Amino acid sequence: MSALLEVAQLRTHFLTRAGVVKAVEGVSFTLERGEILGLVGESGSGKSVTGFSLIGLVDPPGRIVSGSIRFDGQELVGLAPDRMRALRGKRIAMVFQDPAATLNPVLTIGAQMALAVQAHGGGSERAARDLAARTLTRVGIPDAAARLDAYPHEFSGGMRQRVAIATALLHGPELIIADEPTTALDVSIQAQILAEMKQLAKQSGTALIWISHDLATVSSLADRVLVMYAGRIVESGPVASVLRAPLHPYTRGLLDSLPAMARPGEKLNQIPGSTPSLLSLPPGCPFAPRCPRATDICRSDPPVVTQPGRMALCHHPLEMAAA
Amino acid sequence: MSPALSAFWQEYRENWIAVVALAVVAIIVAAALFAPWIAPQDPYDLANLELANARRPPGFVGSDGYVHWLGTDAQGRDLFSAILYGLRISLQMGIAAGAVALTIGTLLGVLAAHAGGKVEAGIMRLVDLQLSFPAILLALVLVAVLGQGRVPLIIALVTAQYAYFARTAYGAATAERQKDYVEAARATPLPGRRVVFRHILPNCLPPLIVVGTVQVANAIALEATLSFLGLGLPPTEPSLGMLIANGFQYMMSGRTWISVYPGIALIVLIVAINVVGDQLRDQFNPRLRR
Amino acid sequence: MSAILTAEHVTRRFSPRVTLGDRIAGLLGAKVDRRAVQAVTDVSLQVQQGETLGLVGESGCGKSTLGRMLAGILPPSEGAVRLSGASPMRGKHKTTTRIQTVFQDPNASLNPRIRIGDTIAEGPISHGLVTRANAPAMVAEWLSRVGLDPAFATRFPHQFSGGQRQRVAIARALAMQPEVLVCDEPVASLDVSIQAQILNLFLDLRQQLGLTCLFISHDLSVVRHVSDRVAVMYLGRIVEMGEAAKVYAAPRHPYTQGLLDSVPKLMLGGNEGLSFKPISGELPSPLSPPPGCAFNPRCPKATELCRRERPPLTAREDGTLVACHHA
Amino acid sequence: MLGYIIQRLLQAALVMLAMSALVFVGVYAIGNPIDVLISPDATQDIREAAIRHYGLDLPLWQQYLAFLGRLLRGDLGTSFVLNIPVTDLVFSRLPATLELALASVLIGAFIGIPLGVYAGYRPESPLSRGIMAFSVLGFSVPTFWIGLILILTFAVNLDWLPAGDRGPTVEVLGVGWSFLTWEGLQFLLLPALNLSLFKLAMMIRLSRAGTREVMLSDTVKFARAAGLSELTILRRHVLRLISIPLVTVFGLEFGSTLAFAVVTETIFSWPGVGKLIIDSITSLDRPVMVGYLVLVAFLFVTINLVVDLTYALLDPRLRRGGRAA
Repeated sequence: MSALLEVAQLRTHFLTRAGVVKAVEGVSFTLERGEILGLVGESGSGKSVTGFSLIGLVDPPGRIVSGSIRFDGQELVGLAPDRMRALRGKRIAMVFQDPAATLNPVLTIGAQMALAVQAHGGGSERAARDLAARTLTRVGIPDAAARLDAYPHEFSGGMRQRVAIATALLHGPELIIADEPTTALDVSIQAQILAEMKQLAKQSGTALIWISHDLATVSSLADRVLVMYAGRIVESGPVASVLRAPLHPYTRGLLDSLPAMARPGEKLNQIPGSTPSLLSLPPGCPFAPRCPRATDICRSDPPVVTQPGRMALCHHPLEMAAA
Repeated sequence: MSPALSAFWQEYRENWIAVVALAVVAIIVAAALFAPWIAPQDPYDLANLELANARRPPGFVGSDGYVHWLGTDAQGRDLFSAILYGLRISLQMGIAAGAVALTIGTLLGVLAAHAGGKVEAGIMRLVDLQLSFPAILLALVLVAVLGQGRVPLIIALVTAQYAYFARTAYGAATAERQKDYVEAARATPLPGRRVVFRHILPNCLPPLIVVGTVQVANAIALEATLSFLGLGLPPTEPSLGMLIANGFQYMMSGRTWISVYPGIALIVLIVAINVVGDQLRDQFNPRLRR
Repeated sequence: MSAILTAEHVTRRFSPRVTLGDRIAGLLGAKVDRRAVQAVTDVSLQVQQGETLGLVGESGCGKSTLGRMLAGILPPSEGAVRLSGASPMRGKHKTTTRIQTVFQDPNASLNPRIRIGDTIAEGPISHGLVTRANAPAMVAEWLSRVGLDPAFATRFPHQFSGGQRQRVAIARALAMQPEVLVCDEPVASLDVSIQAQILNLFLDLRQQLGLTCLFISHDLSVVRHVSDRVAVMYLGRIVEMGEAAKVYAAPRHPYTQGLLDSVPKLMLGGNEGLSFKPISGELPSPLSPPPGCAFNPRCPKATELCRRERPPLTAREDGTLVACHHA
Repeated sequence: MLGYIIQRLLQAALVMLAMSALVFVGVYAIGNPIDVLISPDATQDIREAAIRHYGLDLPLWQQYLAFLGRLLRGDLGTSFVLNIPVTDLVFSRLPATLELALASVLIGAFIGIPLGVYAGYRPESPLSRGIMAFSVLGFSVPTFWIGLILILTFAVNLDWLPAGDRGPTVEVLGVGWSFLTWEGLQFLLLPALNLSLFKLAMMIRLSRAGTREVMLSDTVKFARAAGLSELTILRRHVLRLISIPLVTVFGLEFGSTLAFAVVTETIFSWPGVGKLIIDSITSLDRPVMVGYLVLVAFLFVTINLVVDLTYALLDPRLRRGGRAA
């Protein structure tokens, strides 16, 4: 059987007043059924835009300019809007960052979930509410049937995110894209949601793309990790080996920036400089200006993928043996 | 031009309708400003008027050799001249009333936002009450009580409009007040006056400019309406509204130009100002920026 | 060492406005919600000269409110804050310049219409710390000390990246020559790589200037990295306070334990298990905190005593203060 | 919620008291109150009798209390010109205005909201630009001018509809209504259209702005991610979200329409209260002016109260929170 998702040379650009923002520039990866993939990067790395590209919800003025997204063998780039809609929520679902903003404040939880149920095939209002209540119970909301008539503001942040997750789970999708779903939550609630998501994904065999800026979160959840920088995937591989022995200097720098990796009070091994503007990327490797290993070739020629299997987009990858 | 301003102008230029509107406003303001030199006739000088020339259609050549391109009104005034002078009055009234209302309203709004407590509650209750009360009614009653003339009219227009500015300034100032940089200024600590005038007030200006533009247009329309109802300026200084009102009775008999041309001038002016205001509103709205 | 900044039984309430209508409705027998939110309850602490005290807790625990009271921005409802023995405020207004604050979001804490040089200079000029003529030199010095090009003084905030803006905000606070610096989540809105730069800058400047600091953050590892002592807050109270190394190595309060366990760790050896252990349940509403120990509904060790009696914050043999019946 | 209702009622009463005091001071204390109460051509004897009768020789605060007392009994004096009690006069004219205002607000809402939602949904389409151009016109062009053009076009040139007056009415509940007959409707159409254009423009702009903002929100994005069709998103999510501010605007606009009817009624000779107030101003019929003011103030305070309470009822965040201030 082929992979569930095959993304090849995806490019998503935003035509803004200031110029073309190349938010996603040549992203390729595959995702197996039931696999959990971590998509890690700092703000502006293109990780969220990648997620929205997959589900066909890039806001104008952004659009997919080229590349291919094959979902279960079907090409999604250029798919007719109504066929794309039929996939969304049914086979590919998405959970967003801020649960306070995603739920409609003036509709009850039950009404919103019923709309999501009925979006894919009729069914009675009654059946829709039953399904909603059952799914809410699955994500750990007690007394779900009674809470269908509550409004979002009557829930806590963690509970609202559970409602959003339940909405995504309604039709038993094959793929869930989760865009920083725990960033807006407290640590103790984040831990609850992470544990539940991991369990739900394993139980139902749903593939999960977990977009996050937090390496630690991804490391305890994902099977494989993709590290993004300036719209490109700079490194990918099984999560444990990437974190134990990163090939790309950026991944190394990211790990060294974590206070948890250093002795308290000691200076952190910081990456100098800041993320380049996506409007005017340097020729060659976009990380070169901040990279301790950069040489002339990095500044002139774009790097190519090295080390198949464990992939890194770098002229001078770190030695695997260094670990 | 500062870089911020030139970037603003760059964006403004992209909407050609707004550019045309701005040009129209500029031309009308210039025409009104130089009316005494442009207008073929001084419409206020009753000695110039001859009844023989009254209600003549556009293109009529008057007894004194004028070509009345837009015709004449019931008193024999050259309509083109009357419109230029009428625009002058309309603009004077609109801008004067707008400026006074802007000043009073902004001060009240910012004061309410800054003082808080009872002062805030008192001012904003009054403003809200007035906002719910239609401007035209208020102006009608004030003109009825105060009598006709420029000053009563401006008082009426200001009373009818200051509340919009106060509400806008208050809204903007309370939003600013909650922003971190105001808290940072207070935490330094900087003196209260400096916080208000250097940090809060300048950041309230964009919405006030938008409301200001729209309110000048509204003041002009309101003045015209009051004049149309016979409650505006005295008939010796006909504003656009009064010219239209005077022509109304001749409309049924087919002499439409007496009302229609002043009306077109009025509408072009108001529409142009509103289009400019709309564009400014869009450009100032951070939620629609990309 | 001596305490430079102290809080004595500080409490802060935010009361709802009860209108006349509410009162009449109350007389008619309707239920009127007059419960005040008690953001901070009876907190006492001391910040010693030269140390960094970390204040850590989840959102809504009152750490920011406590920080704002200690910084002299918000007056306490009860109790007193003293900076070297004197209150930093008169009435509702801050009077001292000796304590300065760095805020969370540098995009919001810098006025977008003011050049950053003027932002840095306006406080010192208005308090006579520098003359108008000498201000540019002072601005240039501070910009270079926080790692920015002095020529940037004439730029506006939007011309900077988030990390650079936070550097400006730090320069603004330090240009006031404070003895105490309150940092309210200074790196929460920054990316990891930028966060490391700002933390390094903070460590450098703290050492160079001999600053006393209160460092507020929800991020346990960040607090651990910069703090000498740490105070853990839950629902408006301090539940555990002591030397950072001891609290992190051997947390005594079940909440501290649970919080530390909740944080996902970097898993370098595969992830078959979970690298974290969630605390069960949710934060209770601060409008109606549970009786007894506020943590009892979520606590694995809770007993009848915990539901009945609130444990006081008491010192243990190694000097750590803990508010728990069973620790 | 009960507390909020009581609070708003108290405020409404306070506002009415303040309005009555203002009217009292403005008309009775500054002007010569006897001018308001007695026709100028009354004899000296009648004047003096009236002064005693109305207690104008008493201290000011007692006069105010007496004025309040008369107000509460519904006694607003008698029109000089028509010699009818002001209360009767105003109430006989009110239905015509109410009918006109309601018709125009309904036209504004039922045409304006769909157009505005469309313009907000597809802000770049040519039709949307057309709708917005129309709304700028409707917003800018003064009501009286539109009235003139309507008369010129439909009454004078095309001769399709009557140019003025109210035409025949049908008595229901003791009040005459136009909209019940075809002929009556014809008389109602032009003035209602005239009065509605401003509302229409306003409704278009408000619903467009609301829609645009909501369409960019995560709520809509999340609904799309769940596979909802665009029509469902518009109907169930967007409309519901923008309806709360729209309902309140609808209420407030109904109030201001009553006032703006002044212009339309003058142009179309529509026999409502607006026409009445203009006539009373030009004929210096002060009791009518005073009575009208007090009544309109009362109407406005009531409308505002209803709007505020509706708002609190519609928004679940306010409804169940119990605190709506």
